[in-house]
Amino acid sequence: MNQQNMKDWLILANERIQEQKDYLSELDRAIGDGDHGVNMARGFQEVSNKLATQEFTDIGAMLQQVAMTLIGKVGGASGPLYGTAFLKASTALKGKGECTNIDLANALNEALKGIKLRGKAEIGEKTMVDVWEPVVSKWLDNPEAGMDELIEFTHECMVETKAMEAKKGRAAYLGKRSIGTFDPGAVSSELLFSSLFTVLKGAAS
Amino acid sequence: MNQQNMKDWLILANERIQEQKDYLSELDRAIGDGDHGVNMARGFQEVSNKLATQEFTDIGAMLQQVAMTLIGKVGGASGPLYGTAFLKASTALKGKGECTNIDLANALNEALKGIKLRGKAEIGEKTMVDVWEPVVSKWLDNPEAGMDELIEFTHECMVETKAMEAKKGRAAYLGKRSIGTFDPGAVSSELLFSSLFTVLKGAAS
Amino acid sequence: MSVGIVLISHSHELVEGLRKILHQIQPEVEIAIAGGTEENEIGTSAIKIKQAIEKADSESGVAVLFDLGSALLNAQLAVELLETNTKVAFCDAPLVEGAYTAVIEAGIGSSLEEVVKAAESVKEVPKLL
Amino acid sequence: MSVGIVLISHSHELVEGLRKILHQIQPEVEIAIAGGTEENEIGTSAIKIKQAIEKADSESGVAVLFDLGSALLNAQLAVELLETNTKVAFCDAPLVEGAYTAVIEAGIGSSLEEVVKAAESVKEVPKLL
Ligand SMILES: Nc1ncnc2c1ncn2[C@@H]1O[C@H](COP(=O)(O)OP(=O)(O)O)[C@@H](O)[C@H]1O
Ligand SMILES: Nc1ncnc2c1ncn2[C@@H]1O[C@H](COP(=O)(O)OP(=O)(O)O)[C@@H](O)[C@H]1O
Ligand SMILES: [Mg+2]
Ligand SMILES: [Mg+2]
Ligand SMILES: [Mg+2]
Ligand SMILES: [Mg+2]
Repeated sequence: MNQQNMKDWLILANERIQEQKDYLSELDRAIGDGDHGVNMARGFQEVSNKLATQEFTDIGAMLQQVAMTLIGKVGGASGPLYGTAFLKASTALKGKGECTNIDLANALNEALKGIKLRGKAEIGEKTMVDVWEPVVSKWLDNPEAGMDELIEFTHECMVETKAMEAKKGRAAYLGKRSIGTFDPGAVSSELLFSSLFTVLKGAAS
Repeated sequence: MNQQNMKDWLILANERIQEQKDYLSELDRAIGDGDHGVNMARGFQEVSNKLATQEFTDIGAMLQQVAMTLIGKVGGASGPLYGTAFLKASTALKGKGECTNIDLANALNEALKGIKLRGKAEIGEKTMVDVWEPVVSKWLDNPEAGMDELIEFTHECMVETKAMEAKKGRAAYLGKRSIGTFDPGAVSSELLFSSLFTVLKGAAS
Repeated sequence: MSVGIVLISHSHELVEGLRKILHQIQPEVEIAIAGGTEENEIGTSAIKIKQAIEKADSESGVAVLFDLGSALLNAQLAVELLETNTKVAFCDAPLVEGAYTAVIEAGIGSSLEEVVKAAESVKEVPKLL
Repeated sequence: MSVGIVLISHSHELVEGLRKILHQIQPEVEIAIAGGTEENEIGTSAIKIKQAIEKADSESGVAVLFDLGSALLNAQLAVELLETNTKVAFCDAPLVEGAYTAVIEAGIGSSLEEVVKAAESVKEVPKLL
């Protein structure tokens, strides 16, 4: 993956988030405060704008800019979580002009650790971690996994959050009443990962 | 005491409060939030304005107007306390064109009960109750007591609050550090009572 | 109709901001505010509180949250001044955190007692993870 | 110098109002606020929080109070982003009630630990008499 692929990823992710903005907010309305779509759309639009106008020395520097933009713009709990994730990934890829899929999977694993450290969530607590942890693990375990398979798997992980009871974040206030809806952060994480795998698939072919 | 005496009392009380406005706030700055002078000055100025422009059927009705004005205008804890006091006194004097000193002492005793019910303070907790309770008791016990003696006694009661530790109201947050200042509400209560006794002295002579 | 919520503070801005946060989470619960004196200075007003209770009034009752002790005095006086026989309950709960939970609880149609209990329970929830 | 206080809320108005109440009680304590997103919408911002901590910074440290859980995430991130080595302590305390007590405690020159402890102790104080 080179700088252009990375840019393509984030621009595609932004497009999907803009498309799904209302859906994300609707999910968050059911178990949170209804702003996840607005938060993500605001943050990623700004990321997309920055990427369109700025040059970066390396992919680490690019991801650092993404992190700071998300930290500054997102507003909700997802801001410091995604912000921390991209900050950790940027550190892992510091100084690299490009990287292998294994490098990237490792960087995303650092990002996952950052999310868990920041939010103290474990798997099964109905958060974005329920997408991040299994997807990154699967990719790390099998770096040669096909992109379609990863996209499929990511979707399944997201779907599983529906049956979960929220234990972290705002939705936790609802207790058992949080069961029955996809977690908004899990859905936005699916958008991020499926955009990534889509771009990697194109880059490989 | 007739309507005019009552009006004279409240107008004199307002004048004294306006004079002592900064002093009351200064005392409150030491053990509270520094607004007691402003609160009392605002409330009693409005009382004075209302009395200057309105006619009342009886002294009960006049005191009810005083109560509602204090409730609406004072703002601090002293607002509902003095407001409740005047409300209770107005009920006790309802329909009366004038009243004896004993009637008034009884009405002020109802007012005292209202203050205690509202604020849950007992004697010795460094509040306005430390002036109200002994002064009203003394007057009730001895309705023929001289006005100068009552004025003197009221002052002594106020002075005693200096050595007390606050147990109610904002000053209670300071614990032992509240010792060493007169309680602002005790001082404003002294102004009220000494104005009353001054007016009664003039009315009797 | 869901339980109404009344928010009392010595500052008008404070409860205005709080109401906006709560409205985002649960736009269907009636939230009335009484912040500051009649002139919107720092303080509280029994008259304003009375009006807020009347505004939030519903058959299910009104849960009242306040910032500091002196607001309680005015709130209790306000209840005595009410001409209606609204069910009013005071929450022994932190204003912001209690209101957040109260609004969620009211939003699912819980009773006044349940809303108050939910608000009061937040004291036991640690805020630091 | 007394301990500085940082107030974080999802609403800019909320902490603006709270600061005014506190300033009236104790004008000498440094109180910095971080309310809302960068656009002053409902939310929090690690950048704003970082700036508030820098503003309230004193040799005695900074006590941080916040409204809801997601503010804490941004606050912790803000501390990691700090370039200074300010002593920062988070209070497990209700925002409004804790801040009131914290400001009084800071005003008498107490240490950061004492200020945090005072703020946290308000949970045990009943609000209803
Ligand atoms: N402690 C946490 N750990 C991991 N993820 C979390 C945590 N808290 C919230 N989230 C994620 O953030 C999402 C909500 O984000 P958002 O709506 O933007 O923030 P907020 O809840 O502050 O409004 C949730 O759906 C969940 O996936
Ligand atoms: N619970 C109470 N019972 C009796 N008097 C009280 C009580 N709380 C406060 N006070 C009186 O009110 C005075 C403070 O009034 P004020 O400064 O106007 O109100 P606030 O404390 O709300 O700013 C105190 O000095 C005390 O005499
Ligand atoms: Mg949300
Ligand atoms: Mg939000
Ligand atoms: Mg005061
Ligand atoms: Mg006051």
